[in-house]
Amino acid sequence: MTTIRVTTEVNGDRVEFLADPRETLLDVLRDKLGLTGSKEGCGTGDCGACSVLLDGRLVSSCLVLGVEAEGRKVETIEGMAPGEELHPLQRKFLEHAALQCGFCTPGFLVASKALLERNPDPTEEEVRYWLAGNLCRCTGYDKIVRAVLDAAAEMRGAG
Amino acid sequence: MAKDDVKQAYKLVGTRVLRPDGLDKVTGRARYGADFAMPGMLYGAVARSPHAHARIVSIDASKALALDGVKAVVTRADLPEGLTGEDWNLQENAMAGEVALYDGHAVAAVAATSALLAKDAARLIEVDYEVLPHVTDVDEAMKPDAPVIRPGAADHTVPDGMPPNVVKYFEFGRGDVEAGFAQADLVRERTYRTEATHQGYIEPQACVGQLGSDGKGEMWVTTQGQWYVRKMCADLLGLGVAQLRVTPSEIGGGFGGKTTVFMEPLSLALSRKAGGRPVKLVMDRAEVLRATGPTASASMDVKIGMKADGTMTAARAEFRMQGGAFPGSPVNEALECAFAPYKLAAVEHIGYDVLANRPKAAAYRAPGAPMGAFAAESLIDEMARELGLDPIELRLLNVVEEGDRSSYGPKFKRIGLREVLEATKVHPNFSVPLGPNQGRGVATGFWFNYNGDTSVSMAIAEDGTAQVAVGTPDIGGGRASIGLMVAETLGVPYEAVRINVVETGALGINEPTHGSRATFATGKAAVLATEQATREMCRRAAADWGIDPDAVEWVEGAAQPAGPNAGKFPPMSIAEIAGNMSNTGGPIAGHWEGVPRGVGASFGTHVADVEVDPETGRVTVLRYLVVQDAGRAIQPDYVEGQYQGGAVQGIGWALNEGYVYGADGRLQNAGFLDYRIPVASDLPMIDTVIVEVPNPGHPFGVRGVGETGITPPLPAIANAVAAATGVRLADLPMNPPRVLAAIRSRMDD
Amino acid sequence: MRYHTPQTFEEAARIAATGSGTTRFLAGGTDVLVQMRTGLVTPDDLIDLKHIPGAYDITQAPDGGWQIGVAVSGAALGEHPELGRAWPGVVEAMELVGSTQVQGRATLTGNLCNGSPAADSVPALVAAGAVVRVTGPDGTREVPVEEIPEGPGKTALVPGEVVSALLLPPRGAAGGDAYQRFIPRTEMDIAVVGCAVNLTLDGDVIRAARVALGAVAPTVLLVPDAAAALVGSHWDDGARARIEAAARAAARPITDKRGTAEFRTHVAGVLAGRVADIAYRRAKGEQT
Amino acid sequence: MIEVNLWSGLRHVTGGATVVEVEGATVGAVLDALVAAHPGLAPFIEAGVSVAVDGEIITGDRFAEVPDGAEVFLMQRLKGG
Repeated sequence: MTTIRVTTEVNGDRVEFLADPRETLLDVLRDKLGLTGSKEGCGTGDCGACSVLLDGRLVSSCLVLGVEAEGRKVETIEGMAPGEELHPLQRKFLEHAALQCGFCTPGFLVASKALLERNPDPTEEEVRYWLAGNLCRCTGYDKIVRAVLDAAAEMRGAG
Repeated sequence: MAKDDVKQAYKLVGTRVLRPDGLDKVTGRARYGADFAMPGMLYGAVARSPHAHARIVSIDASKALALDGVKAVVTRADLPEGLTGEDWNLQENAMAGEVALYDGHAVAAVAATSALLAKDAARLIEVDYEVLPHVTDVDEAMKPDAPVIRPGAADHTVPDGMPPNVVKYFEFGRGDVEAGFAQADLVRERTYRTEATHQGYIEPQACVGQLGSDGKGEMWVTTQGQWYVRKMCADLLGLGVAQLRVTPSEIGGGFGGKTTVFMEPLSLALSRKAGGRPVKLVMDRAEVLRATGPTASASMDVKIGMKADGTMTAARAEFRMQGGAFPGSPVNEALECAFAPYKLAAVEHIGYDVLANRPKAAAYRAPGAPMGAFAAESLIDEMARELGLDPIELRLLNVVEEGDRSSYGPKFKRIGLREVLEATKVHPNFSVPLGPNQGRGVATGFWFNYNGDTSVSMAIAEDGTAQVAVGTPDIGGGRASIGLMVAETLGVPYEAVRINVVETGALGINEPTHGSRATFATGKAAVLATEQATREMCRRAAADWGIDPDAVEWVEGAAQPAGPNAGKFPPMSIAEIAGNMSNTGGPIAGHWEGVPRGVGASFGTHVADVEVDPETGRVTVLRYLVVQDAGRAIQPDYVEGQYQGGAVQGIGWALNEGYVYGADGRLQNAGFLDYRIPVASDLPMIDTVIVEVPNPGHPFGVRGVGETGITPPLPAIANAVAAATGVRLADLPMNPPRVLAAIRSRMDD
Repeated sequence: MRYHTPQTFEEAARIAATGSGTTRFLAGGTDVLVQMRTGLVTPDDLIDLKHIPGAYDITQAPDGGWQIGVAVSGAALGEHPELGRAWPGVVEAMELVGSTQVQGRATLTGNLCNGSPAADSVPALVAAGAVVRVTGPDGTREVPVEEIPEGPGKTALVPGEVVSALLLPPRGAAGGDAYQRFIPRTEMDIAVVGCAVNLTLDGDVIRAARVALGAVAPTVLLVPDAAAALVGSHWDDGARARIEAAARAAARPITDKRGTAEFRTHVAGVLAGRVADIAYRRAKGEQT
Repeated sequence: MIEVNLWSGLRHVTGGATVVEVEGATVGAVLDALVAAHPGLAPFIEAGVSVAVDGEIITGDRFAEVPDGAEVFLMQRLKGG
């Protein structure tokens, strides 16, 4: 199996890795780069637990090959709070108890961040449809939706 | 409920604090099952049967072993022989012996230097199968000519003459049901069916196992119960139980499905064969659905008699459940819970546990209770409509209270069903006007709650902060609730307590986080352990003051003289006592081991409002209300979260979830694409009311809240659909083809 | 597996034509990666088309027609300021494919070439009269979209051929298109039935129409009888009854894990009526 | 004396009785007395039972006290999810 050298940017850092072309970006993030915050819940793009931003676009990293990351920009949950301060979404998820087991949480946070960057004032329905590809089995989504709406309100206020 | 409405009898208990593990979980730092790696680690993969039922003629792994980097292959021949009972069942389920019993049954496993290589190697393992006739439906499996899955598997409960796939038989009740039906003004009898559903945790099973030739091993695993994993793995591999150390990772959901083992023992078997190198095994979603525990499918007959005023005179239930190719469907629990909310003089329950060619069922949140509630509450609703009675008033008329005999036998202790029903009646959701094609459904559900083996150890640190070692993994905020109770008891800030979920080497045996037991049992044990530590701190203060320890009490984080000595010395704070402990006798700690007594049962009532598209059969949930007795809500956010999560799992079960088997006995929907759990856009907000009728058996009144919430949704949704359409669906899931067919068959009448 | 990043479609076609084993083209990857993951397909040669200039472009020709690059994602399609006004049915159909995350990658061309009879965007493309440009060893040809699917997972493309662009005709005046599908949940499912209608008006009268159905036959169906039911009408109750009947008559579905044949047939009629209504109102200039 | 209420399916090993009177001050003593009175109960009790004493379901504690005159129910062993 031939491996391919890939150079990419992850959370602002330039990184290099050798990838088997069959390996997904999720495999590479988790196993090669030690960024295990992105989770695999299905491997088929149905659960959203592996959500990352690729050149600013929300994607399932299980549906991207590692070799496709060449020359691109990847943002993961690990880059969401670069300093000591949490991103407002992270804080609101905690305040609203929007997580129980927490396994789907990184994916929800990355997807919600992508939503609020495009739509700072979403309706409840817009939040629910945007996040329909992020499965949560614990919460019934209620507190997640409230947390996203509350974070959006706070971010609009701060902006 | 508004945030401030919860009673504030305590400083900390009942407040909405942040969970202590929250920061790790919103930053991606928390380590779950698949996030762990060890030096020298290999990756495993499992080869699985594509057949529902097939004799394994031969297994040839030579091509797999020929691949560069493949280090070990194991089959059943690598596991010890001679196991019996549930140990044998677990071993047989972990790896097929002579016969593959279901689509997805493991037949061999391989360890290699990369995950891709392990998968490639697993595909190269050649298995010669002799395909056997199969059966996947419970009613079909009970027919006399059904394929026999395991001859002679029936246990002592099964009377002679039953079909060969019936492996357990249950019969209990009291009173004269026939006389009861004779007294009734209305008697109805119906048959209901529910399909198997999966717990659907988002985190697949994952572990890293390491086992040396000295019989000592380690495992890092996502589980609800590390001691269960330890015991099961040790038994299945023939190890000394204490030689295996099992560390639980953070857990990405379980709902009962992670109270047992599937591929975990295989990682140890592979490791042993690969010279003791650690082996990581991570299931993919298809494996999770095909080969871990779903719940049972059920076929249920219910008969109820009612007076014209709604008084129930008798009830009878006969339930058949298949829990896969192994005994253990929750048919008994389904029966016990079905009529639990009602006062009944005459009641009869009959149950059959049946084998079929499906994966071995695991526990799923209030095992059995949702099915039983679906059958009983659907019929009660139908009869209430026929008699023109309000569903809440009917339930209040028959409500069980303290001292009433339960349908399953013993008398109830203090319970809160009446309070739940009264709170439901006055909730605004219950009187919102409905439009065309809309309907409202009400249903009640019950779960016993549970205690179980519990061991907790706590210790005071040098600065007066506290650490607590608990054995129940935190799935839904358990650290927060236990932390609150310990801090309340100790009289210190919540932030001064750290709750650690520890590995098997650190405590006596603990049952898993199951049975809604963590906040009740671990919480009670933690409080008792803390009280042991506070007694010791009082003793040290007393020694310092030179007074009798009995004359010292623990008040708000300090020892203070009491009785005749009251006021003689200033209170001695926990920080003072702790800071001086190395000079006053050494470490200060407390522990508690046992089975905490005083479990309090929990009832809930749900109100579902739905709209049904008469042209397509699509059911939309418009509004949903959960009212449930928590006993006491220690951290109300997480109590509401349990109510909401349980309700939505039940909504999924009612509408679109369900195992689909083809004529070939293969699972047709082994992925989240076609195993359709509810998505965010399917749902409204889930409204909650926390009723608090404290459990006298717990220091803070806790009953346990995890499970009751999944019991009413199946009938609540069915009753709402019936109200919206005028047709009643007796088979779950109520997916659009079924609902449309029911609507159209009514139009044809 | 060999991973290729050709710079031209001709080069891509050449790699595919000379490959010895299984070949797959990679655009959005939302089907190919799932097939690889589940072990259904392990390509010997995987040919990534996203390095070819123009793959991400949406351009409008002077005649008003559109050319859509093979790597344009559903999200990019939906964000285009003009395309959604011209062909709202095509855009809404593509936007129904998968989750927001899948929208970040999935493409019209991939949705077509996957060969699924339930592909959401394909009925809309068929109704719109879309054409694909196909580059192969013998040059380039243009093929109507409805001629590409040949059965579940099968297309009319021969080895070595690659779709190099997707072409939508000029919208023209007084036209409207729409697409709806039926799924059990509100999102994340494969269509149980899909229906697209594209029509143009002369005043209030429907002058021309194309109707396509998804998931009711081995391939997406163009249903001329359903179109004929509309043409000449003012979109009245009679026309609605006729298109519902025509859609049901054309449906020849199977029963599977996603729905029964009876259900699909019935709902094909329901959707045809609902979708024609939206298309008609769009053609009238209403915002829907 | 303790009256133990059995589940009705046990009739076929108790000669038709669903209530059995035994002596015993603990759960374990009551269970042992039941087996002594009706040996056919042994496999059921060995398979695991819960015992409800005055309404409290006790699992896994043979030493739990059974007060004289207590209402005792034998139940199948409970499990949870």
